Amino acid sequence: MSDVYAGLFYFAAFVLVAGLTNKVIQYARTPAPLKIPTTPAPTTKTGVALRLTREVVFFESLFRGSKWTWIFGWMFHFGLFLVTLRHLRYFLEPVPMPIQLIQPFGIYGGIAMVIGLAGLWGRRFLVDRVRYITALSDHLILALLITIGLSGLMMRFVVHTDIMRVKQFFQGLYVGQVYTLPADPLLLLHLLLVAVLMIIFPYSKLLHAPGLFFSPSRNQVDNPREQRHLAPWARRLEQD
Amino acid sequence: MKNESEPTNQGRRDFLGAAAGLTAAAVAPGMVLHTVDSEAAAPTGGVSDAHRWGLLVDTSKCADGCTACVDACDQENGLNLQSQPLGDDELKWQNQRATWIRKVKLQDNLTGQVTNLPLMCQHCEHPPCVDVCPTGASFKRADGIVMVDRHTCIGCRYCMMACPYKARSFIHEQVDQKLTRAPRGKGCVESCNLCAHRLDTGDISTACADACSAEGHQALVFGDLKDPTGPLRQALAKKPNRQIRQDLGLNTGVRYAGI
Amino acid sequence: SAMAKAEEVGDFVQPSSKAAAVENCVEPTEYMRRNHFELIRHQRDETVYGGIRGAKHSLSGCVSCHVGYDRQGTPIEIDAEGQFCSSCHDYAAVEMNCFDCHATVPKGEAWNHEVAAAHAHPTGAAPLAATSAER
Amino acid sequence: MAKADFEVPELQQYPEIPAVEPGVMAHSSPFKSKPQFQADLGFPGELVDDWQKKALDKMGDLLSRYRSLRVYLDSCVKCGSCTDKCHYYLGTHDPKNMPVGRQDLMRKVYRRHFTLAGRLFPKLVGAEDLTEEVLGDWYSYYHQCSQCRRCSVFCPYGIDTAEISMAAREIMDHIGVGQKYCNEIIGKVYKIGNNLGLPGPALADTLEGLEEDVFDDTGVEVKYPLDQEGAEILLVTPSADFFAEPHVDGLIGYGKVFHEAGVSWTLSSHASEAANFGMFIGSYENMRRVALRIREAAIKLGVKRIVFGECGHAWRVAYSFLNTLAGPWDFLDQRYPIPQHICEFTYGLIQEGKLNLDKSRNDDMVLTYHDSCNVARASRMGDRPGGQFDIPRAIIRATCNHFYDMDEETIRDRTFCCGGGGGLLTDDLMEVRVKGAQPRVEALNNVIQEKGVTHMAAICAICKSQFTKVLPYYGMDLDQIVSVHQLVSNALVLTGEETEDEDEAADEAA
Amino acid sequence: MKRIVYREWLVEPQRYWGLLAMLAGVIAVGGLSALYMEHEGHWVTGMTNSVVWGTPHVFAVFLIIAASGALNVASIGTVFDKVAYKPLARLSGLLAVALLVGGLLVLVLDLGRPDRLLVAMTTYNFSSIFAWNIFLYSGFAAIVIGYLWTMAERKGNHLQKPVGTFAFLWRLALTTGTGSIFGFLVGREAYDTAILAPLFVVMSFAYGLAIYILVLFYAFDADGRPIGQAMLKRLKNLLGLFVAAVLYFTLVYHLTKLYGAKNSDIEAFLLINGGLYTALFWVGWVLIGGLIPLGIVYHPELSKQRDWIATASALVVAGGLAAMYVIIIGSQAYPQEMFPGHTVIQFGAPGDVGGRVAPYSPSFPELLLGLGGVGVALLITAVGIRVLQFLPESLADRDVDPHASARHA
Ligand code: HEC
Ligand code: HEC
Ligand code: HEC
Ligand code: HEM
Ligand code: HEM
Ligand code: SF4
Ligand code: SF4
Ligand code: SF4
Ligand code: SF4
Ligand code: SF4
Ligand code: SF4
Repeated sequence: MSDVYAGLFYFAAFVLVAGLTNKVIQYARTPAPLKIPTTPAPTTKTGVALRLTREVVFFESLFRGSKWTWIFGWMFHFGLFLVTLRHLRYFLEPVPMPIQLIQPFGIYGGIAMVIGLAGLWGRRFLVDRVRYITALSDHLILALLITIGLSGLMMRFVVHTDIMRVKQFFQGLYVGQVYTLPADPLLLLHLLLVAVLMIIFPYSKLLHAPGLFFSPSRNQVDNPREQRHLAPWARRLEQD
Repeated sequence: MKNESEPTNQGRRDFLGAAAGLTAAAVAPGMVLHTVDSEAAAPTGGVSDAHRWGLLVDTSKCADGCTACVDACDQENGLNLQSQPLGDDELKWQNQRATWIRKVKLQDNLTGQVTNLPLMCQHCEHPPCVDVCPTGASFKRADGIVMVDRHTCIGCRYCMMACPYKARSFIHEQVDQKLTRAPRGKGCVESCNLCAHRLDTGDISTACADACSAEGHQALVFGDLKDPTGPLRQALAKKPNRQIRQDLGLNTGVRYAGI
Repeated sequence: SAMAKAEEVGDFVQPSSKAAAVENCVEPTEYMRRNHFELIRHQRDETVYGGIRGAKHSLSGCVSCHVGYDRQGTPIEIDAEGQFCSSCHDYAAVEMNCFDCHATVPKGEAWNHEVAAAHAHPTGAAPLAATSAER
Repeated sequence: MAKADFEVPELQQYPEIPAVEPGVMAHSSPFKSKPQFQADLGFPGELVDDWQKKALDKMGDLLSRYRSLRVYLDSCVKCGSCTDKCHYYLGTHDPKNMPVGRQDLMRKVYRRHFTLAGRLFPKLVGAEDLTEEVLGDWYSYYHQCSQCRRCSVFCPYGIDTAEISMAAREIMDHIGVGQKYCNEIIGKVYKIGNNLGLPGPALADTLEGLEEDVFDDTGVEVKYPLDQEGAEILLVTPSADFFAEPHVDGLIGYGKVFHEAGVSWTLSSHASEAANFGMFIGSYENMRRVALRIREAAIKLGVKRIVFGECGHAWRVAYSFLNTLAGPWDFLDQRYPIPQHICEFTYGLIQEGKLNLDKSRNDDMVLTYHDSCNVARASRMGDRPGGQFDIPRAIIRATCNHFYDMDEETIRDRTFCCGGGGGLLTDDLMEVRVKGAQPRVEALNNVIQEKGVTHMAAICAICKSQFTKVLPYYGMDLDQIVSVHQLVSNALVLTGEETEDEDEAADEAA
Repeated sequence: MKRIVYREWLVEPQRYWGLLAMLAGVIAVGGLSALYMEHEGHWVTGMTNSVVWGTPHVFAVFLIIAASGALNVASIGTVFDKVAYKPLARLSGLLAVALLVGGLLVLVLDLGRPDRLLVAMTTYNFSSIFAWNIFLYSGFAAIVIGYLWTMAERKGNHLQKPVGTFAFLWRLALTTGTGSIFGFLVGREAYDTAILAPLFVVMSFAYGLAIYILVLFYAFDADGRPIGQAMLKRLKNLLGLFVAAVLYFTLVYHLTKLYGAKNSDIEAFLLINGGLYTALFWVGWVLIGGLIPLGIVYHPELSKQRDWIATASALVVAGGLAAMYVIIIGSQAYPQEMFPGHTVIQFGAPGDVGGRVAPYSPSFPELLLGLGGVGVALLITAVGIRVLQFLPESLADRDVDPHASARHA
């Protein structure tokens, strides 16, 4: 069992990293021939960095667009963020101070994350416009995440697992050594789904995370009059 | 005095049972206890409302200049292990360090007569500290001892505001040295618990009363207010006594003779 | 690192502690690993509210059995780096604030442990020295 | 009230988000472009044989050339934030007019052919082949998008449906399925110099007429020069300004402002059009070709500055793309923004106190202001973000006494499109235009009811045309829409102008 | 009737972000102070076993009662159907929530063990008014948010009146509850009176309104929105009324205390020989927080000027803080009476005070923590009015109450 999971995680990590790198390189390589920031837009690079930060941290545009989605969406993502930080304790040795301090908040994050997901999912049934645009995959991703969250919370609050062994297992993977993974069903479920998540990440709508940073309507500086902006392929037109 | 308070006690017991529901629930009846390790002493059977512990202070016997009870309590409960934080003002520290029992000296405004007495938590039957505590950390055990569950105390200090006897102390500083039997840490409130750890192990005594006797003053009598034949009830019957701020109707477990 | 010691179950136990000489923990080791904190938390309420002391899952019991000793035979704080509690808790970054309040070495022991026996007076003079029977 | 063979939406006091009614607008699509118009732009005349493959190839090509397209097709999480933001959805209730619904028409094809998940599990991720039916939907619904970018404001990733509908139109053009209105007009620009096909002499004639009118009105000789070499400023303005109401009142206003500023200026018959429909069809090449006419005119006339008249998407192309498409502009005077908007120009003069404005001359109007979508969300004026909102308002406030904004959710960057932008300003799309105007007209109606507003000012030729046409459907007057520079024109007291007020003022002073 | 149009706060980004940065700075300093106090323990504060609640409580209680008072403006509009107050309602609700959050944060960070907040929120002792207050507070926040929703969302408009009325009743309960925290302390002379609860209610009216006025003026000033003369008059009259009521109840409080003869000592302490506390009472509570603002508000000329009304409001706030200081700290400093007819010569170890007035001097971290709470309240308000539509477009008389302005014209 431990061997299977070890293999699975090597594979998942490879897919995640390779797939994502590939995607990011593709985005970065594709030119943006025209200046199309949604205005009013910042006129400096710092301004753009701030704008993106606000989008990433507060989901500013979503806030303006839909308050309910924002509440649940933000709860979910912020929860996920805290959970991720908390989870670093399994992957780092020694555990850095900030990660130690964040531990208790990670648990609240886990709860918030599941509530947020439930809200987002509910909306897919209740709002007719959203129901119309929802594909099966949208439901499945939500189901996946919510199951990961619930199994995690179950381990935290109801059926405890042997954290030491879990960490040991992942520490071992770094050096190619397979330690025994505790054979707790919840843990195995949790980890299986996490691996699935890692594998689908580069091939699904989860690409929105890197996508945001490459969105021209958000990441461009509003200075077309001051600076000529020319894509390589457009420059070739000029040489004709 | 005795006749005045005891029936009340009896009558209120049912009410108490309800009020101290938490307490009752925590005393898991029929708990199976194992002894794994030969070293661990046999655990005790838990507290019940068959007793109500109390003290009688005979102020006439309390000696001027004596602080044996205070010192004994400090040692028993590790209070002497507190240390003044570097840089704290000496007088402020005296007012910040935890004190479970204090030696009080009074002068009668009319006669000028001086009285000495030790003042600690009075283990009220209707403790204001318990009434106000938001989390229920201040609680009264079935045997009448009022104490703080320092695992749920949030350090709001409302109980200190409520106690008419200034019996409680807040731990203002980090505590490095502590005894196994007397855990103590920054940010919680504590007060005299009638040496509960002794009672729980079957020893009917408190450190302060023991110390007073050891000094030969016998000013403190500890015992069960519900045991008509016990030493406390006998002593109470012998001497007229009252409660401090009797007007508040708290029916304290600590009584004073001679004030 | 702490992991080096953790090849086998039971390796967190300090060789110098009493536990090293004992066969078993208060519950099976696998169980203790996953649930020890539930046990002591439960015990805590029974002690504080019910006055039940010296029971199987008492924290002072854990400390007295698991605390390690140096060559001179003085106990080492159980939450010190690399000592029993910390060896796990540091590794897994689990905060443990019990020792904000609780003694990290058996000190003065609980009233019940050794002192109670020596202190069998119903009332009256008690040898004060006994109450602070430090190890 | 204008007659309609469809149901005109009812106006309400508060916006209502409609329930979806799938397919109700499937019938709406513009006339197809004729082969000759296609040829002018270098597109095949009619549907090519292996159109599916060609279309996918073109899509692949665009994916590799436009980061926006690639990222936008990948990133949507179907959050739904944009669903109730498009005026065409609000007015028509057709879910394919929800921005994400519109995007999905292309996204499902993208997923099927360009993503692993779509190739392996098409059903799961909603991927579909590019069938004839899908192409039909494309033609219908990508011509029910005015490319106003309102959706991009609310999308957490800034997904701009306009980019996708532009790409779709470009792909369709490349397989021979073009839209008559846009492509015919672009052809006219190539041949004659402007959208309306007004030849040079006709322009000169019109301008002369204007000069006479102004002189009659004010007694001041304000010039409206054409093709004057050596002028300092080249004014490029939408051709509607040359004759249609209320556009022409705006042009009169520009002239008066230049006159008061004391700068020499000129129009050009070669670049007699500010609009650039190349943007609407998503064709970089055509957009560039149109833009280059301005460069040519500027070089030929030897001007030092370029100023654009009131037109929304023209200003987007000018502000955001002109430097890219037709730059560098190193031969112009670098002390001024290149190009400059006429509002920036006028505002500057107002700031310097160079214009004598008598607000009371506009007292017959209570105004509100329509932020044209391309100005609001795709460009800027002045040197601070948001200048595009503040500068026109500042001009209006300086020229009239009664001004009220419409509801905050419907102005500034949240403004509702007039419903006629993006190449939809054609009679064969009347239903969409009327229905799409509903949210804007509703907000207008509210300030009419509550604040007694009588007129709405705008700075876009398409908005003005659209409203004059559409307002009557809602029981309003077509002349309730005015140019901002019409207000300036009214209020501006020209130097040397004889007015009764001045006489009075002189009396008072005495 | 005209629809009231609300717009986001449209100050320039530099000003807005500058303000946020400043408030964030204040909050950060407050946060660091709290961290310092928690890390070191409370010995670094002025607090002792005698004065157990210090400056943070002064701020916290002030903010909390001001929170319930701030909601008053909305209540007048909704519950008492005063049309002219309707446009003020949204800001009133926002401010109420913001002040409450600020106050509670201070309260929580001053706990001995703030890490056990979860304990405080999951275990209740229902006989404790303090625990009830936790419900009152969180309920208040929830109800006000619901109330705001009924104001903002058209589908909820018809619920506005019932929800508003409920919120009003709740807020009365809340201030009464806050007042009762002190009223229940039988062991402390100064608090042991029923008049404390109504006193807190009128204080909340006055302080809440004063803060409301300051925030309203600043926000309107910053993006150039008009406030009509009639509106100014209305607000300042209301302020005058509340301040007068505070003075009246203060008088009643001391009279009842003096009447109960055994309290004459503490009365003498507060009114005559209490040193700093006496000074704060007369100069802060009565003069600065009461008489001077009354003078301004009823002055025929000054009362028409916006700046003077703002000044009066600021004085009321300052006076309010002084009043809280006297009530909370003064009453703890005064020794608890345990042995009537006796003088306490010695009370425990030297330095431990029993019979004497307990010393207390606020330490910097305490003060900064309190100010941090104020910063949090203002930050929430600033962000709130910026991103949501809380502020009416105009409070010019003709927009607010067309009939009234027609009458005046
Ligand atoms: C009788 C002495 C004794 C007492 C009392 C005791 N333990 Fe243990 N404990 C042991 C022994 C022996 C082991 C090692 C068992 C093994 O090697 O399998 C152990 C193992 C453990 C382990 C697992 C360590 C590992 O290496 O995986 C934990 C956790 C633990 N104890 C916690 C506690 C706690 C918490 C308490 C208090 C409730 C406690 N123990 C009380 C003797 C004791
Ligand atoms: C075998 C490793 C190990 C040892 C040894 C160990 N712990 Fe733990 N302890 C853990 C782990 C892992 C957790 C966290 C479980 C979780 O988060 O689900 C934990 C949790 C706790 C908790 C609960 C903390 C919380 O925030 O919920 C307490 C209390 C605790 N341990 C006390 C102790 C004490 C006291 C000792 C020493 C006597 C000790 N532990 C020794 C591994 C250990
Ligand atoms: C703020 C101080 C404080 C903290 C922190 C604290 N305790 Fe305690 N604990 C006490 C006090 C005081 C007692 C003794 C109560 C009594 O004697 O009635 C006690 C008693 C206990 C007891 C019963 C006595 C024994 O030794 O078995 C247990 C078990 C216990 N605590 C567990 C814990 C655990 C587990 C933690 C950490 C999660 C913890 N405590 C944290 C103060 C604290
Ligand atoms: C930079 C990081 C990220 C940003 C800025 C971001 C932002 C957003 C936003 C704004 C939404 C739309 C609102 C919503 O529906 O919640 C969204 C949706 C979503 N995000 Fe993220 N996200 C990020 C990272 C991630 C990651 C790492 C995951 C997954 C592990 C994730 C999973 C999702 C999912 C599943 C949805 C769709 C929710 C639904 O179906 O309604 N996001 N994200
Ligand atoms: C390889 C990666 C992961 C490992 C090894 C892992 C392991 C664990 C373990 C052991 C727990 C139990 C914690 C406890 O008992 O205290 C847990 C909890 C949890 N996990 Fe994971 N997990 C992983 C990835 C994830 C991911 C990607 C998510 C979210 C999408 C997630 C969400 C949660 C949540 C919400 C909890 C409960 C709250 C908490 O304890 O933090 N986990 N996880
Ligand atoms: S030990 Fe006895 S005599 Fe001495 S102070 Fe205490 S009570 Fe008084
Ligand atoms: S004396 Fe004080 S601390 Fe003790 S029970 Fe009474 S009120 Fe509580
Ligand atoms: S300080 Fe602790 S015991 Fe006292 S009232 Fe607050 S929570 Fe209860
Ligand atoms: S009974 Fe025990 S705890 Fe209480 S004062 Fe006496 S020695 Fe101290
Ligand atoms: S760009 Fe405008 S018209 Fe097109 S989908 Fe978006 S909102 Fe609708
Ligand atoms: S707002 Fe953006 S991410 Fe959300 S559904 Fe619309 S296009 Fe997709």
